[in-house]
Amino acid sequence: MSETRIKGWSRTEMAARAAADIPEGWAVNLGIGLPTLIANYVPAEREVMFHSENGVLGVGPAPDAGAEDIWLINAGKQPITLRPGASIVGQADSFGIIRGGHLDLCVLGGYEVAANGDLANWSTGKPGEAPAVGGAMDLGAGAKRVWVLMEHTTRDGRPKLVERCAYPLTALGSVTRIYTDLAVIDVTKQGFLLRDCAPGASHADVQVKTGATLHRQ
Amino acid sequence: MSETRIKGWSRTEMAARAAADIPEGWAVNLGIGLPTLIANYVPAEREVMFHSENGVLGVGPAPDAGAEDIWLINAGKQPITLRPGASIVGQADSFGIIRGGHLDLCVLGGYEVAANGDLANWSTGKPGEAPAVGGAMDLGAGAKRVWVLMEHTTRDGRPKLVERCAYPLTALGSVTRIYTDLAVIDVTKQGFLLRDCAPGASHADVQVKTGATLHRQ
Amino acid sequence: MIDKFVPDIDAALEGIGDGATIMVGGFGAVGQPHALVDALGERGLRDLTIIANNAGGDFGGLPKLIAQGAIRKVICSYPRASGKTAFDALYAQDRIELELVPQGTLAERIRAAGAGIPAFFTPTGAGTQLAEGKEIRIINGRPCILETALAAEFALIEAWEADRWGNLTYRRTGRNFNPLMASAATLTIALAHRKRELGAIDPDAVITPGLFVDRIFIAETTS
Amino acid sequence: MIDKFVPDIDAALEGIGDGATIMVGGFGAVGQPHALVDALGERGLRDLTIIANNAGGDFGGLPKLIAQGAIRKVICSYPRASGKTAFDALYAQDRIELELVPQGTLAERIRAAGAGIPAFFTPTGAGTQLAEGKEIRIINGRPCILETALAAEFALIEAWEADRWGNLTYRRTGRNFNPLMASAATLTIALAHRKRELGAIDPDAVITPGLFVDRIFIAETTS
Repeated sequence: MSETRIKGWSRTEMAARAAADIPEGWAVNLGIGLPTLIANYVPAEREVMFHSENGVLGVGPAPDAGAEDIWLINAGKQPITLRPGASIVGQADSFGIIRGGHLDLCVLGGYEVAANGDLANWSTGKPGEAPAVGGAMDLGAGAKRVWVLMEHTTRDGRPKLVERCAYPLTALGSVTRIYTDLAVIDVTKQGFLLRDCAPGASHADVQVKTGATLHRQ
Repeated sequence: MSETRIKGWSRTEMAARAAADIPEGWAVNLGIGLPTLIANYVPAEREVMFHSENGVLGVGPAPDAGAEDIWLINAGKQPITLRPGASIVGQADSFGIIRGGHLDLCVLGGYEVAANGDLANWSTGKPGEAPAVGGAMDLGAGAKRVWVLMEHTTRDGRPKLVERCAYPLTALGSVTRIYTDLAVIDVTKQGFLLRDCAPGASHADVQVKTGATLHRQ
Repeated sequence: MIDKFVPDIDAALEGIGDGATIMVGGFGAVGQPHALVDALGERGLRDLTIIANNAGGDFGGLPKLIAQGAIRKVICSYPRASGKTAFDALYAQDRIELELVPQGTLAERIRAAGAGIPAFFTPTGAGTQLAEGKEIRIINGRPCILETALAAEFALIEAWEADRWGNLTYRRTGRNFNPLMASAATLTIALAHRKRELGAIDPDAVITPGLFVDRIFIAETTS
Repeated sequence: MIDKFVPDIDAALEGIGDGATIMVGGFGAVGQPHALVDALGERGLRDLTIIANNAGGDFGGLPKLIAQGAIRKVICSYPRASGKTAFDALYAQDRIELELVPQGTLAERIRAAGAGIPAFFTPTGAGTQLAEGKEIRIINGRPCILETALAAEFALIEAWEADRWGNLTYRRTGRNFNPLMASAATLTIALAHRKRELGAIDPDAVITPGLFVDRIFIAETTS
């Protein structure tokens, strides 16, 4: 296998790739950070109900500078707008939406995803550093589908798709799809299943950077 | 003891007697039937927040004939009005108010009350007849104080204040006071405690119609 | 474009068949979607399980459906009404099942189903006949009963305003069980009285967010 | 006449002493009653237990109270913020306790306290470190954790409108934990931005019914 340097998808391309797979009508929660970018690539005419766990259904685009409403933020504490059709609920109802399986999808960032769908994305377990979980465990356990949007490997090249998570778990067996800079991978009963590769990347290229068997369709 | 015929309080007098003991500011649920009359004897200027378990806090007086709002009923399915300051909640929140101990008082009807505060007011256990419980068990278990407003004896003269309830229980040890046609009785750790008698009735008169020891102050 | 409005009651009720488990909103007659329930009655269905607060009454809707013999089982808090009802007659003949649930427990079980809480402890009913056969645990010195979430395949609810995303408001005591049931059914069908443009309902005033609602039938009423 | 308005912040905070358990509303800075929290910080209190969603941040209010050393323990879902915070520093020195709770479980535990549900099962967190030491039960084939109600002596919350009975509305994402906390504290103290005559808030629009609220301080704001 030749060691060609594969460029892979950029962060915005990853977000756009995931956005393309979200059909109209879904209720979708986008995690803090990279997943938040997805909203930028869902055109307004394809109506998706974006949920924010602090009690919003119907998050709209970011406000113009100077037009922020101090009463409107998302889970990442960034200013937001509401789109027509938006609604506000309290925190128990917002997590009732999550835990009750009413979200068609949530897209989270990840430290590691295991071949059985286990997700680790909340703690690196560093001693002396306060852990913080937010809504990650509720989202991981509650949404109908959990997609993860993350780089395929760590900065020092270790796989983030693994046989078994080493980091503390967020949720058990809940991830159904992973979008990375290199590939789109489903998590099936058989394990990781390659669905799509970044331009120039082959199954073998992706397998070598993946810590578990990567099945082919 | 002379067998004088004691007239006792009328139903409206019983309701008025209980109403006199409700201080301003309390949140109060009045059970279906006799207890509902109590609201008529709380003057509007003594502000009491009447709760109805179908989701109202701030029930006002009955509407004039012809002025009923089809969207406004109480737990007895009678038309009601709202007073200024009223609020509407859904059924889970309404019973959260009840079960969460936020009602200062509920006043219920009763078949029997035991000396330990047990209440029986929902079923006579008649076979072939469908039982119906409504909110009685929630109210009996949830309110800060449970008062019972009922006749002192059954139509055939048997005591309704008893050592131990014979009818199926509604709630355990929750009744704190009883208003009957003959007396006002507290339920204490020692059992029934006579607080007030109807005009012409003595402790002995009330004791003879009571199925457990009636302590004196 | 998301558009949950349906043109007629047939489209609203599509897919409800024999043996279905159906929640029906309302407290007595108020907040019960009579037109939906009446239309359901015309379908000659059998063996339905109904989850509702009441089963008796002298109005149409649910009492009529019971009289039509469509219902195998009722899960409710108050099957009786003043005067004899169709439910009473069937019950006396052992032709209808009853699961009696304290009203607050009924509401909380439905809410739990909607909120993904599979079971909870409640002090309501502890020490009574309705606790028989249930797990009891003393918590903070008080006996409590373990109760489980109560879901349904369908919910028929009544709302006041609706927009095409399914956002709903309710009117006064018509709210009652309706928002809970909207959250606890696989398919939620709302009868609403006012059709609103998307964005016309203040986001703070929405009681049921649109994601809970699948179909909306606008009733032709002037009330 | 019921009148829950208080003339100043001192009257609002009366009775809060060392060692108190206090819920503070808000998600980040939004919906947090900064003026109440700041005034609490001026009292030189010690050993407080704070229940709130966040503990970090670069605004006043709770982060400032933490920096003042008033707090012994925080129960929250997200103590961190971008950049180092006073909480981080105290935590690294083992000078502040943390009970970390998943956000939905935190909300549900507070709601449970307000609604008289002593404990409930949830799938959230099953199989994770945050489930360690907790009772696990398989329900409908899924491992669930038993979680208990979380109450407090005091709640400091932020509302939008208030009337003298204590009825409250909230504004947009300022709602968050505030209505839950109002229901779960022995004494609830609200900072509100708009004083309304009794009856001026539509009964259908009230989010927190007055019986949950004990004191209301009207903030002098123009926002």
